[in-house]
Amino acid sequence: ENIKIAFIDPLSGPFASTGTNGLHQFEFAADHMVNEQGGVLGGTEFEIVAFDNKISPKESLIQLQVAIDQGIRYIAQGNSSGVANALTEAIDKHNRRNPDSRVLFLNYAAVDPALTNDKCNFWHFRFDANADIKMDALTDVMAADEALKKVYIIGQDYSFGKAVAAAAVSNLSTKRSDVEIVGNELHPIGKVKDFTPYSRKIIASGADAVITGNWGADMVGLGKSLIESGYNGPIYTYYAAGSGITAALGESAKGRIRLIAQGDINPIGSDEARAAYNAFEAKHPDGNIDQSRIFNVIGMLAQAIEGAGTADDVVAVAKQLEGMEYDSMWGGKLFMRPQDHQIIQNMNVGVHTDENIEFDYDNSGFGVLTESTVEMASMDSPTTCEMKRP
Amino acid sequence: MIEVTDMHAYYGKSHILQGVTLNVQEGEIVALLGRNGVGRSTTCKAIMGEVEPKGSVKFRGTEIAGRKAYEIANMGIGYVPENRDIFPGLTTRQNLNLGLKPGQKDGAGRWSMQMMFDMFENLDRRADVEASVLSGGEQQMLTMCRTLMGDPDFVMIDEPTEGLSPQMVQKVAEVLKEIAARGISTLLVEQKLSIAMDIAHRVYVMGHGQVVFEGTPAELKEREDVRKEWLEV
Amino acid sequence: MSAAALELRGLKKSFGKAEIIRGIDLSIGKSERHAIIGPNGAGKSTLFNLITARFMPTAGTVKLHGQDLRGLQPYQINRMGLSRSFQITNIFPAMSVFENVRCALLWSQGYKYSFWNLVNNSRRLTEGADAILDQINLLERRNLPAGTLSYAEQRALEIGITIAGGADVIMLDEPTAGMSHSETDYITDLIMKVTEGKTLIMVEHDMGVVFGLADQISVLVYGEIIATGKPEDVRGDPKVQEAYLGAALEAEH
Amino acid sequence: MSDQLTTDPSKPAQRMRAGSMTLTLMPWIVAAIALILMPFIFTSNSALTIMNQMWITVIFALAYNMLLGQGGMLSFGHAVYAGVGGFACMHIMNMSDLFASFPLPVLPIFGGLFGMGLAMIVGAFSTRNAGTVFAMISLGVGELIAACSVIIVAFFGGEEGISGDRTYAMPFFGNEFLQQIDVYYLTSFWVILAAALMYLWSRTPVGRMANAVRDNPERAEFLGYSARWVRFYSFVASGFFAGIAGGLFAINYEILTEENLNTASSGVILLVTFLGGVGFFFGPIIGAIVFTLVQTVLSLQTELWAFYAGSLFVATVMFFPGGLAGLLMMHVPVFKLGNAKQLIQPYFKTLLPAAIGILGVCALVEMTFHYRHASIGDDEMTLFWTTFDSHTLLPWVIAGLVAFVGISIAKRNAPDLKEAWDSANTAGDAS
Amino acid sequence: MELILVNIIDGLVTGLLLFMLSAGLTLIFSMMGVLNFAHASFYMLGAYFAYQISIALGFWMGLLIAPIIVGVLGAGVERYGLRRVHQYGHVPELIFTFGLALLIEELVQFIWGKNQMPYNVPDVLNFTAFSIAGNSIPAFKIFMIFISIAIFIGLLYILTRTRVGMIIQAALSYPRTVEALGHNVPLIFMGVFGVGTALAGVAGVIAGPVLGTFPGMAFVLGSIVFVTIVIGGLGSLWGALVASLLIGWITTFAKSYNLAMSDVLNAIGIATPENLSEHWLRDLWTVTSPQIADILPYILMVLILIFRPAGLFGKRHS
Ligand SMILES: Nc1ncnc2c1ncn2[C@@H]1O[C@H](COP(=O)(O)OP(=O)(O)OP(=O)(O)O)[C@@H](O)[C@H]1O
Ligand SMILES: Nc1ncnc2c1ncn2[C@@H]1O[C@H](COP(=O)(O)OP(=O)(O)OP(=O)(O)O)[C@@H](O)[C@H]1O
Ligand SMILES: CC(C)C[C@H](N)C(=O)O
Ligand SMILES: [Mg+2]
Ligand SMILES: [Mg+2]
Repeated sequence: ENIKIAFIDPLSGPFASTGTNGLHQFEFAADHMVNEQGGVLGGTEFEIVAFDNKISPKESLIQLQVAIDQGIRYIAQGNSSGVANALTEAIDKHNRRNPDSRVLFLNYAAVDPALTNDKCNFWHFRFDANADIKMDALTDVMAADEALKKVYIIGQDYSFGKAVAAAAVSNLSTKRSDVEIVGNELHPIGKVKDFTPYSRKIIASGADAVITGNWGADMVGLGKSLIESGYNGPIYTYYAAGSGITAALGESAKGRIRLIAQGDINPIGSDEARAAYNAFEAKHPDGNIDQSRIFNVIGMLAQAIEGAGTADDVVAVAKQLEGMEYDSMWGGKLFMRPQDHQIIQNMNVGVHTDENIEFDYDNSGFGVLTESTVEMASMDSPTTCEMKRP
Repeated sequence: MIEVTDMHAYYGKSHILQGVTLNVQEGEIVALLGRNGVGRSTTCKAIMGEVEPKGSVKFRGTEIAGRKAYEIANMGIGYVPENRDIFPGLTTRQNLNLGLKPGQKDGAGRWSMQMMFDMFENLDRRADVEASVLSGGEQQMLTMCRTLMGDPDFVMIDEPTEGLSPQMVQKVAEVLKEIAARGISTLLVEQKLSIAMDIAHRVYVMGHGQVVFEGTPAELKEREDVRKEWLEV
Repeated sequence: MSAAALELRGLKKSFGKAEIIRGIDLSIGKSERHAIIGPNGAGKSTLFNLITARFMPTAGTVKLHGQDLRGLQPYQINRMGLSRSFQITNIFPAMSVFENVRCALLWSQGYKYSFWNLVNNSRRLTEGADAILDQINLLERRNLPAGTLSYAEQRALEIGITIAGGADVIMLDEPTAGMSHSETDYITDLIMKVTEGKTLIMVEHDMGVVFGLADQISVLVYGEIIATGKPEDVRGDPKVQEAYLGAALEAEH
Repeated sequence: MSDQLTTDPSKPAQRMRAGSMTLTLMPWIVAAIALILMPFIFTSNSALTIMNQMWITVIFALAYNMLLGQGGMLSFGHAVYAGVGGFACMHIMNMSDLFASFPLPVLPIFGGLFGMGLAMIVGAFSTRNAGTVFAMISLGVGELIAACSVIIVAFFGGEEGISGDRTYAMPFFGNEFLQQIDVYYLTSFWVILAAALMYLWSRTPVGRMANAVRDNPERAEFLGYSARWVRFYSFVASGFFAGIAGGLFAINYEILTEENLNTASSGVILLVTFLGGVGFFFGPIIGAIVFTLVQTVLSLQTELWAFYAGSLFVATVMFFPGGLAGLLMMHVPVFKLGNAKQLIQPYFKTLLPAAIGILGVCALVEMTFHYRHASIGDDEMTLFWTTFDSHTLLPWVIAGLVAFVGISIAKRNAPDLKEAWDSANTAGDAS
Repeated sequence: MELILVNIIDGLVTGLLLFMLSAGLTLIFSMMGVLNFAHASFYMLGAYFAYQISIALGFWMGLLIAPIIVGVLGAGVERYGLRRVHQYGHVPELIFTFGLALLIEELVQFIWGKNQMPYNVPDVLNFTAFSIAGNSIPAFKIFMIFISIAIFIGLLYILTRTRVGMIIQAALSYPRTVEALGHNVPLIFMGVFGVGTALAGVAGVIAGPVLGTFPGMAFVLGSIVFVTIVIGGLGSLWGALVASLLIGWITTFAKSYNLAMSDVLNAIGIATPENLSEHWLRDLWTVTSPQIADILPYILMVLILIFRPAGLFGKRHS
């Protein structure tokens, strides 16, 4: 019997592209890192079971229930903190009400800080740096730019976008109180047809830099329109890579887009990682590894299951994950902080360029080149999490 | 001109026409009589192709059963429906204009818009108002004129005098004669016996979805039994 | 003169520049059967529409049982006991013939907008509707959708709906148009019967019906009433002869 | 333009059959027993969740059909009434004192009241007209309220929505509704109650007049009824039942989000209702069941579920304009004539090959999809419990053959079916 | 001040793009009564086809050929789908187009996948036409303006100089009668639907490079095109134009200026309540114009429908 991981993310609808790309990375990582290495617990393989939640909280809850019924004990999800908030709460309730069929929530991308603060629970593990950690690292780079005078913050109107904006404001005010925030606004997620008016406003405000957490179509739209409208400063982003975004921005954004992420792609973190990436490319010529943390999820889960000696007792597995230290093939050490189940790792700031790129995105020749690294970012950052353990 | 042989027609499962046979000759006015609901209107619709006919309908020797309504119309058959079907949103003039066949110019045929206005002074007065607000009688006139605009060689007119004032009824009778005078054949469905008997060359009486009597008005006058049984007069 | 059932004073109606009703004064007494005749386009239906608030008058007043109808909606007027039929058939085509009539009974039987009564449970409704259907000879067609009736049957249903509510002022716009002679006779009798003791206002081009039914006749020509009176008087009036009846009268009788 | 978008009752798709609904208790008792027995057949929690979802959709779709089928009003924003009802219930759940003072099964009533309240406000101006004007106002108001959900965070909770915990209600005979099965029976109780009430509503004077106003608002006015008020009452009642559905949603999922309000949800309920058939009271029930199955069960099987759903809708409107209910009801005369037996064999001979052929086509579609989009080296695919290599010829030949043969047999036998159908519909020749 | 000028141009571009879509829709909706929910899907097809053609034959051939293909597809949809459904009434038609929209989106994903296509502005037009205070106006936008105006003039000619409009309007109420007068109604319906969808195709070809060519592009446009033609008044080409521009400008300006509700309320003399964060209306006080920019057209539509149900330029209504 395989160890099944339910992948609950959008596979249809407007956000399908991000979800599908994530699924491919999960499937590949499970095969490459576990199954082809002989499995865990002496031969048990990982199996990724895909569930399409159409990015709807309601659908996610139905799929969660279905997954649990199929005997699945591990739930992976990442697209949209909105869904993650619904899932973590549902899982908490489910585990309380049904001690016999408890599940773990492996959050690989939903980075709303609340998930590891006020809304934290024992079942939720986040394998991505949260919005605060990322912003901390990003603003370190920005603060170093002497010429920076005016910053414009723009983001999607939901928990994640709000978290990014709040973090940007607080970080900038402590690190560079001389920098003026000339704009701070949210736009509806996934609904803006044309970003031109926003770009005009940004240009008119005289901003030297733009900060945005936008992802998916919202990132492409904003990026393209800013550049087309004549903005020529840097854009500091969270998710401006892969899933067609790199190709769409292309030459025009060269050296202008800066991106905060974990894991080293260019230059690659290790030969092991290079081999993995090449194998992935061979399998998905049109795909990218733009969420290398997915490999960390698989690797750490495998390690935890081995450690617990069982995959069925999720409490035991969770106990293993808590405080786990893990060497990532993408470079650096990972540490799952036990207080809040937030992973701590090196954060990289990279630039969108076509120089020195070994692994490009979207076959466009462009990719993200690491420019600076913050080691074990926010290791000691505070958390309001009051973890209740079973 | 038109030759209908053993025509059947259905609405869903109900068998309305059960073998109608009739013909209209060149330049003839033929009246189709019968009680309410025997299927006179359905006969017209079936000839026109609005209701699917089974059997044979020949127009000038060509089989037209099964053709599309607009093809039949373009062959020279006109139909004035009983429930008027005025096009709302269009003016009287535009309604008349739509009577013209594709590509046909006003005045090119036997009739012109001006003649219509001359004939029915009511329409002239209301030429440019939205036709759906016309009075009942005016709508009746308009429907007839609209069909004539297309210059048909054979027209089927379903109850043209319904809702018309006595004076207008006379007027319509004259128009019908005028139509015949211009060499157009007419199949007239009419409730007012007096008129039908007056202007028709021949009459058919329908009952139970079939033709039950055929003859001249004079012959019908003599057949008390037919009138009793099928016309209830 | 007893209080009139319906009283029109200085009624006018224009559509844009066209003045269709040009000042009508008319009073129709209780239990009177009053026919309005006139050439096509004279404004008869418009007059009906003014009375029943389908149109707003440009000027003048309409009084029903002495009460001014200004500003009232059609449904309010109906509730005051006035019911009308339409020249161009106006029924509920998708509902069964029976339901058409039953709907016409609902308000008059006091059901209003209630949602605590079930219509099927009321014998009075069912029997009432069936009685009407019987009168208009449509009992056999009871369960057919009204839209599939033949033209004349729909006309009959139109009358059935109008008389169903038992209004005391009934207005019929060309009730017999499109009917054969025998049906016309039948409907004439029916109208005679159901309007017993009620006020009837009727537009009709069939002179047989008009003279058979009416106590009073008004002749409307170009928006004005040129004559009102007893049938005999109107028939003899040369003005009427010229404007409307013409030779037709002779042909008819 | 006002009369363009009412359901046109003279068209077969919309005809609400007069007299086709008799006041017998039988169907209700059967339904209730079925509801009680279901969990014994489908025991898993996910089945319960799906069934809960179904019953909620059933109530919502029936409420929607009070407008569309019975009242001829096409709404593009009906989700907001369910949604607002649900949000209100969510807030009540979070008011611990109030919530602890009554048992959970009562909660949907509050949802209904809030849905109704909103419907009264909106209905005050939107029911003046039917047709396009009504439809477009409903669209505008729907968009407006959906947009408010991210703006008025205090009530709608922004993009994340509002969540709560149903177990804090006063225990209901000791039950705290911890398990899905408890919620299932609560929902089942409500679905029967709400459906019965809505059914009865359609038999009341206002319910009947709603039909009349749909057919011919003007004539209804001349019968003493104000078309506007009749529409208003239907609208408000529909809002009430939609709110009940929203309340049940709140209980079942314990979360409400923008998604409960947006136009996509409003569109879905329109599709669901139509799929089932607007002309029959029970139409929306079938629609809700079928659609929920497609959406949750089929989407587990294939990524292309939306493609099949779209095909289902298109095929339904093209070939069965009366919806699935219309399709069923077509057979009533056959049964009445006692000729149903005559149909079994022709059906078997035509529909079975047709179904197999369609499955063959689906297989081809799936294989094409797999061939195009599966990652390189990932040639294996599993379809109908068989695993094979999509890059070899054999499976294509098999699927193609199945599709071709199935459909040609069906085509060949179709005339026989038609004949049998006609004869089964003709009285008297049952030998 | 300069920003105003820039916004006027941007709004014009947005509005005219909307117009290209609503022109086709108003043609179909007002003439055939079909609330074509798949209209935006044809727009999407236009963009995808143009992208595919532009790879092989360049942008200009795409501009020429893609709308024709879309139009032919549209005509096919009318011929083999809608025509059948038409007899059942308007709501089934609407459901049909709903289903169609779903199918087209799935089909597009089936063929082209889920990612955004690299469909870009052609090189000849890929330059900055001029700049206003640091804001560049791309030449492509100027090109869009010209195309839309050309379409407007062409349509106006067809509608006012031919009988097609009249025939279709008549056929809406009594198709049988119109046919009995000798008009080939089915052919005309098919033609109108084809032309309407082809127009949507043109809009797609032109908007694709600017707004992105991805499977959700139809959904994003959603119902705004309906709002446009309803505000303008059904059947009025002028109305569609005016409403499109109005919406283009309103949304552009609302997004470009951060006007807060509190400013507005303060300006009309309502003071901001103390401790706003506690206030139950706090969300209303903090609303800003970009937040509500996209729902302004809906608000406008509801208001117009309440007070003038026929729309701005609509001809008739009781
Ligand atoms: N669309 C329809 N569906 C079903 N039955 C219909 C339909 N149209 C007409 N019928 C039926 O067909 C029969 C014949 O109708 P038709 O209209 O031909 O009668 P008619 O002789 O013209 O009578 P009338 O004097 O009333 O116009 C009637 O019994 C009518 O009920
Ligand atoms: N809404 C309107 N707008 C403009 N003109 C109208 C309107 N309604 C009616 N008319 C015109 O007013 C005149 C009177 O119409 P009305 O329907 O009252 O005539 P009528 O006396 O009932 O005639 P008939 O005997 O033919 O039914 C007609 O010429 C008609 O065209
Ligand atoms: C997949 C990610 C882009 C999701 C996003 N970080 C969120 O928290 O919502
Ligand atoms: Mg007839
Ligand atoms: Mg009249």
